[in-house]
Amino acid sequence: MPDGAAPVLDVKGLKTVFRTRSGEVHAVNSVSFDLRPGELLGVVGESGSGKSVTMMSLIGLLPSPPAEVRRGQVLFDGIDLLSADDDTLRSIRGARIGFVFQDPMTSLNPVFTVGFQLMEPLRRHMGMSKARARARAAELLELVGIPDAASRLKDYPHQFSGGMRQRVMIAMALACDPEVLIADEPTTALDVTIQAQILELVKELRRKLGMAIIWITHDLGVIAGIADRVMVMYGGQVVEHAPVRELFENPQHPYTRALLETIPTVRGKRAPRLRVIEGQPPVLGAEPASCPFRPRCGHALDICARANPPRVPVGPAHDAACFWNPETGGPRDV
Amino acid sequence: MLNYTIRRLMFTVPVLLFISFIIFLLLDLAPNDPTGNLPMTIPPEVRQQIRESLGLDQPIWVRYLLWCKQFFINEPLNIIEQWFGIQIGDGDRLRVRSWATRSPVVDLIVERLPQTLWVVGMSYVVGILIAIPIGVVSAYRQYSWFDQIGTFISMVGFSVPTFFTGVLMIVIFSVWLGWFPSIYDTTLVVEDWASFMQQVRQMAMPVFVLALFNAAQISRFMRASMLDNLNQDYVRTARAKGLKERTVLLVHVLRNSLIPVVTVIALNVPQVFGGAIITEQVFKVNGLGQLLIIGIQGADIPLVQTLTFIFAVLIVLFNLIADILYGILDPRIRYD
Amino acid sequence: MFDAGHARRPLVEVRGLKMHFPILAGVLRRRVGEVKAVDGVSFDILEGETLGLVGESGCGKSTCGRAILRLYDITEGAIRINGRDIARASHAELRKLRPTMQMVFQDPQASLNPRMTVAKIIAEPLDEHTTLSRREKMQRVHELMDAVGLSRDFANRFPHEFSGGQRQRIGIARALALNPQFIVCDEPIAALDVSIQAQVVNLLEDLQEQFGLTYLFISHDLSMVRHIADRVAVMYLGKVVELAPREPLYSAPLHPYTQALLSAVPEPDPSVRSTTERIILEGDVPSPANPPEGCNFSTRCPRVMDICRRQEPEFREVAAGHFVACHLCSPQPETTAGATAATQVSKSVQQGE
Amino acid sequence: MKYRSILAAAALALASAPMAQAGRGDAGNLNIIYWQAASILNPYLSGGTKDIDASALILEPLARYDENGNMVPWLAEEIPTVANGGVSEDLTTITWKLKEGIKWSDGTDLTADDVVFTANYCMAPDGGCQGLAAFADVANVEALDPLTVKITFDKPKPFPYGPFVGATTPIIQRAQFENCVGAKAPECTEQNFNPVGTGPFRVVEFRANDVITMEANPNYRDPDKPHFATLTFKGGGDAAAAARAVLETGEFDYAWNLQIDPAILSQMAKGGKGTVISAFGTAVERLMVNLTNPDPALGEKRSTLEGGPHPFLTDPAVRRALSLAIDRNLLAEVGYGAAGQATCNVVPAPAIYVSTANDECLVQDIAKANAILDEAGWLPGPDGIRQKDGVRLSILYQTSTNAVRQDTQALIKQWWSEIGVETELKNIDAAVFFGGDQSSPDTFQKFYADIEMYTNLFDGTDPETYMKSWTCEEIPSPANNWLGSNMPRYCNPEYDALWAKLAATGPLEERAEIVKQLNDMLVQDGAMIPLIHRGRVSAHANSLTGVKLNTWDSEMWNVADWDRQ
Amino acid sequence: MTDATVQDARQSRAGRSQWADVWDQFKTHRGALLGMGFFIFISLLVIFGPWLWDIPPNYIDIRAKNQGPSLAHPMGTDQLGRDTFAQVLAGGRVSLLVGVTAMALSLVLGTLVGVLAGYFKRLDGPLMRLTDLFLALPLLPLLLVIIMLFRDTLRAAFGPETGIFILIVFVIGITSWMQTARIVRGDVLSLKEQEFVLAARSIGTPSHRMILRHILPNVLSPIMVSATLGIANAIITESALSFLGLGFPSDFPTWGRLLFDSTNFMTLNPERVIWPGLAISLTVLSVNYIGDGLRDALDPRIRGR
Repeated sequence: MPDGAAPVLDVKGLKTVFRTRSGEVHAVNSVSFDLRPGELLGVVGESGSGKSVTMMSLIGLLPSPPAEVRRGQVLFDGIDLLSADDDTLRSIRGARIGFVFQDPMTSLNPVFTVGFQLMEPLRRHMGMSKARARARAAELLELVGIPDAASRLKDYPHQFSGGMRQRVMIAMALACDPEVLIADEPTTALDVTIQAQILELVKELRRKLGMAIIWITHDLGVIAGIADRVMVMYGGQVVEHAPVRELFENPQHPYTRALLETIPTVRGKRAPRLRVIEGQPPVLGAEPASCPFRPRCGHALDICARANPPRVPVGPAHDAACFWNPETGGPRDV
Repeated sequence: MLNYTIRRLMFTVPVLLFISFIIFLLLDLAPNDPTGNLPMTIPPEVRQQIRESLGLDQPIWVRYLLWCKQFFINEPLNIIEQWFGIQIGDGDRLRVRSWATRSPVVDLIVERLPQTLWVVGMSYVVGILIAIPIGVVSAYRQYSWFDQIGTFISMVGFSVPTFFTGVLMIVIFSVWLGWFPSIYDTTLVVEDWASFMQQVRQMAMPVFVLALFNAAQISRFMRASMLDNLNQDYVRTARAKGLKERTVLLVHVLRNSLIPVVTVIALNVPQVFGGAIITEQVFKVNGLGQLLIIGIQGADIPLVQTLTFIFAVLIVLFNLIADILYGILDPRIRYD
Repeated sequence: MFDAGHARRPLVEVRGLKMHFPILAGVLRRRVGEVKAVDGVSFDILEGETLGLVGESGCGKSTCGRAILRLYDITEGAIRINGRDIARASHAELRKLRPTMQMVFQDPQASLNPRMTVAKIIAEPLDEHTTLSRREKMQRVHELMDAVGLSRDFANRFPHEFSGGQRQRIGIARALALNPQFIVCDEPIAALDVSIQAQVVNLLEDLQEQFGLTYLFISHDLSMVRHIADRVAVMYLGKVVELAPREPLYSAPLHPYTQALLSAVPEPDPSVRSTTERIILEGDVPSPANPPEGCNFSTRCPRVMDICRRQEPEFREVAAGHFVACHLCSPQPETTAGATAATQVSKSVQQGE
Repeated sequence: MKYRSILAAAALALASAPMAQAGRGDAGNLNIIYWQAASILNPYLSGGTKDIDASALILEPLARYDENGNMVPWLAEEIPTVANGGVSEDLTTITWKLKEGIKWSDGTDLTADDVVFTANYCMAPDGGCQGLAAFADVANVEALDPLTVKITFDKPKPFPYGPFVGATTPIIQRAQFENCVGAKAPECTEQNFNPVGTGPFRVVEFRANDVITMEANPNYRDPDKPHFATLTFKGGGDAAAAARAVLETGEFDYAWNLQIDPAILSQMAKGGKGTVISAFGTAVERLMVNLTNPDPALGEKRSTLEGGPHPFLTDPAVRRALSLAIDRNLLAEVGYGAAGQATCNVVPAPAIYVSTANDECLVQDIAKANAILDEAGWLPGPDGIRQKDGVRLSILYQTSTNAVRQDTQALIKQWWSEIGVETELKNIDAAVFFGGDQSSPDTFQKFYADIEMYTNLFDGTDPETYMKSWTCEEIPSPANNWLGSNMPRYCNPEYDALWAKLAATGPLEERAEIVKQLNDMLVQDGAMIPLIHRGRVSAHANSLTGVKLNTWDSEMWNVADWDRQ
Repeated sequence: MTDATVQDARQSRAGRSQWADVWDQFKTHRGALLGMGFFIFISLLVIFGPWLWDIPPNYIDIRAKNQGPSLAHPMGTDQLGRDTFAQVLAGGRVSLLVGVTAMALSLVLGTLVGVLAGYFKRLDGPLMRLTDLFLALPLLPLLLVIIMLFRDTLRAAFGPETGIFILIVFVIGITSWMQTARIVRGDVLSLKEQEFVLAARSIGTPSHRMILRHILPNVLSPIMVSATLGIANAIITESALSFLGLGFPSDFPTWGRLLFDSTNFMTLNPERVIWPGLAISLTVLSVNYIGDGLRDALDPRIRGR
């Protein structure tokens, strides 16, 4: 993937807060990243780590209230999406930035035919006539590998299996040839064999269409198979960010390291006992003043309690937000 | 879907028979007596003769069976004859007769249907037309001033009895302003613009009063249903497609939210026919509700039995229609 | 019986278990067919072992687990737990047998009554089956909370105040309350985050050791099953297609479905990833209401043969303790089925039904 | 006979009444509202005033009563009397002569046959005729010639004007109703909804319980009448709404029976669009006193003579005190306004029958009432309620559901509390209360209460049958299926004897004297406590002329004379 | 995702009862709080008011009839000179009591039928047909029959007012439970599929305890909402009964009767109409707001948001 190309999406210092009746929840804190044309950026994290909220914040999909994007800048094609008005956002959503969501069962409207839902973005953004949109919708279904595409346009979502529905979702996201596709845990709800099908499909579509993809998941295995770069999130912030191979071979943040050790595999050696990250993920009632992973971290230093570590480069195109240096076992020079 | 419909339809037969028996029994036990409203000058012996001439001294099961035969066999045949102008059998069938008017009950009902449909039906339609937008906006702007005011008005509409709002409107619009007539003219035939306007004017107040009442309930349902659907994943999908907020709301959310509401609307239709008793009374729209109340007050048992049974049939029927509508609106059920 | 090394007795014996749900249709709601959720499953679970039951959603593994505990009235077959007939026990007898067999559920949120406190939830089995005093009950609840690693201070809280992992601990504590011998774990970690999954699995292992429990561990997560199970059964469309001790199954799966399933698991190591080839199965699982003729897997099998579409393969032991239901493994046709033979690669994505 | 002369004078007065100048049909449409809708136009099948009034627009009797209660010949040439030979000397036959040239609205002639048929129609068994009472003791009705009808009675009838006089027994057309006799009567819907009559109007469309549209009868005997070409007879709503439609919005010309709070009515009348009219007949709102014991513990014998006398209402002192404690003038003012007068009599009209012996009660005197009770040994108990020998003066007071009656109940309860009597009020739906259903405990005949209140009256001007209501044989009891009109269970052989004498007496003055005695016995023996002499209240638009409110006959009796200014 | 965050946010707080949580949530609903305040106010007013305002509601002062508001009669008087304020206070007692008890009865019936129908498959068909039947019953004749059959017995047993009170509550109760039953049945059907019910089954919990411990507490929120609407419905039904003359003895004021009685005096004495109308409307409104707030507070999806 071209390393030097200008990013299609450039996120700087994003901060999103939920206002709840029991106070504020700082779900996303100072998240910055960029996405280059044609690359696949994997975002890994557990529930509550802020990965979905980050992506939804980009494009104004969070319900407000309770969500509120406090700070930051999201540059897409020279436009700051955070300060753009609703109409601009709407003309970008679905046209230039496509979305695929986790649960294909609930993400499609049950009372409209698949064809109708597929044609909507085509008619809205490309101004196609009904007939042309229908033809294009059939093409799209074919593209995502749904057999007998033209006749299935008349079917309702519940007549498709889970895997097929996710294909429909992908077709819908790709309808207007977006530059960016944001996939939020698109295979989590699927069985492994179906997940494998979808992963193959995405790889192939990337080859054919060449859009940039942000792939959100909690499954490191999935990331390992498809991503170019990986961003690990914890407690609403990016804790580590590296090219995929670098991350798996040379993880720097204790959380990434623990995560990699925790996961059992079906191949290779079977560990007699699983590594465990003790404790629970944090809840951010305020802007974190210390490292959010500190209570669960086996390498916590004094400084971790006093400051929230910034992201520092630890290798080529590799940065981590941690005071601890795995090589020395002591503090990192920041 | 067809099987389902047929199955439900078949199921209604025993239910209806049972309901008919209960209704018959209930009305027969009721202490009302058709001679109750006769003037005091008619001596008791004459009253007794009148009662006997009405067949009141027969055992109850005989009267039930006769009534069943009448209602399920003879009356439908009569109606068919009337509609198609054909003669089935000897045509000299007995009719279910009202005690007060001595005329066939079915004829009375047919005569009453137009005004009930016009006024009460129209008010229901108007109520729905008001309620749905209010429900939609209230839900979309939950806890906004619009929502608060909408809630307030619908609660007032729900909680103030129509005998009060009706009279209030008459005093304001008929007596003080003289805009609308206070008495509904059931004989008015709409044939030109003037008579049409007159019809509109005389319908205005009863339709408004009832519509307010209906709208109050339906808008509450609509709001709740919209709120349920607004948080669904597919709404997010629709937004992610860059659809206009209007489209998201009016196409995606509305269609889904309407499913339970349409069921509620269908289930309440039978009340349209019988539930507007007080409003009909207040505005002198002599429709089915007024017929029922006259029947009850005058202890016109055949009339009340037939009317209530027709309402029962309607309730069962609209239960069925609600189920079928549900199927039509919700494809998930349609293909089950 | 299966595992020559340890002469452990089978605690649970399942023979020919069938769980069919009727499909009613037509005007008269007549039975027009049945969903064969579980269609003739037989296996034993030895005392103190963990049997993993894996398969994709809809293959009947959860139904199987519930049927074994007689949460459903089964259609056919025999179930014996600790020598006692479960399949045909009356409701009163069943109630007496309940303490020996318990269940841990998939969704820790849904399996806890949101209106009961933790103490009440854990004490419920005690209320039902013991006559302990309030204090003794509380004592026991506290012991159980200690055992599953929950602070005693949480006893009066409600489930919604806990995270997923903690809720699952509550569910486990409830299952342990009556000192059961046998616990069916129905996808206990499916709804949990990765870092929490490991905590729960370790806890289950510790408890097994501590109390000598026997588990039926139902999961779709092959890697976790590999970790926790002693033996593994693979289900597909209501039937067990392969059952073997852990190591042979993972290193040399015999059934094409098992092979495909294992190959589909993503490998969290990019370097390994690029060297292995994957078997991408075509299409979706057929409906259990209308399973295909012959072998259930014949519609998707990359190595399907004519006989597969006609004749249902027998579930037989092909190696010590290694059972397979596949014509490829029958002694008659040429076969040296093994992991290498199964690496049929489909380069392009194949879709369709 | 003096009676005859009164009637003749009245007839003369009617004949000389100023006639409107206009011809038939030039006053346009007449809008009448009856808040109880007409359900049928055959008065023989319905006793409801609304139905009788509606049919009075179409059907006519041989003679009517005018607004003063005088009999006037209508379809008959004259009123038959003994003097003019119309009534036989032995009082057993009456012979009516029809006017010549009267035509039915279909153009055929009215004949004596129609009159005979009408009698047979009503007297046919299984017909359920509601006017049967008028035909009591009729042995035979025959046509002597096409214009002469002779009615023969079983026994001497001093007052032989029952059949065919007044609104309840008009003449129906034989040709139309020939096939509707007896059990078939109810099935003749077309006939019952659209009778052919001799009256000023005929039906265009009949909507049962809703509205009747009519047009002028082209064959009406007076070529200039009726003045209205069409007539709308609307029903439904309530009295207040009907009053509003005439008095405030002016949508209707005539509204009937406006029994609403007098304050509201006078407020509405200020609207200036209409006029409230009232007239008095024989109706008296009264309290019936249960002289038998209504104690539920008696079971079957409850409120019957076998159940024994009432524990305290049989004490004349109590009854007198109860009566004295009531301010009848206030009741009239609050509940009836111009349409009510305090009265102490059961027979309040016509004037010759009115007794003055009971006028003590016209003035409320609570002190005296208290004194009477003290004297009789009813002394206040610890709770303020008077008692004697363990019997508390606690009264269950029932009536039908009606706003004015409930106000009256409330007022009386308060006054009675001032003399140490406890009252529990109960109101019952009219259809049940007056319904006579034998299975219901709430009918006025069963009288499972101590006091009940309602209005009773008699048709026409002769109280003979009315006074029979309180003879011993009229006491309702299980034996006669509770059919009886003697609600107080008043049984006095003297009264029965006196009534028998009335039935045999001819001369009007003597009859009047006997009626007064009967009236005084009823009041003084405490069988009932009369309260209000009730009038009818109606309203008509200011533009409507010729309205003469008539309480002795249908209000529509002279509708042919009505005109628009 | 946001849900998880939020749940955890709550976890950080000290352990507290669920009802405290509900109350916390309820407090944030301004309408509900206002409604609650008003409802408590009006309840206290009608309970204690008659002791403070000592004119008996039935005391007739005929010289003071049809008066407007004054110091002696803050809400004016009626056509017999009875004090409207005293009547509104006394009427409120009855109306509220009727509302609350009739609602309770209809809830008990509706919940019973709904739970039985939802929980026991065999009972579902018959019970739902029974519900249809009750929906189809003609209310008025039913009333007449019931009043005829039971009035005397009840009057003898409980006295006239209590007797008719029981009767009316009974009538309103048995004619208004059907909606609740339907809703509860639907909820029970879906609850039955929940894993915690399965969990209880795997413990061997017998049906009756299953219903009491697991089903009932979880259908509480639709029941609560039905309850609030039920009070409103009962107050209005009682007024309709007065309209039809089938209600309480005539000297026994209720809000519905006061409103009905005063309707005709609208032009003569407009103040008189306003008070009972206002009392009914505001009570129903406040009850409805309480219902809204309760629904939000009891819904775990909304709670905490």
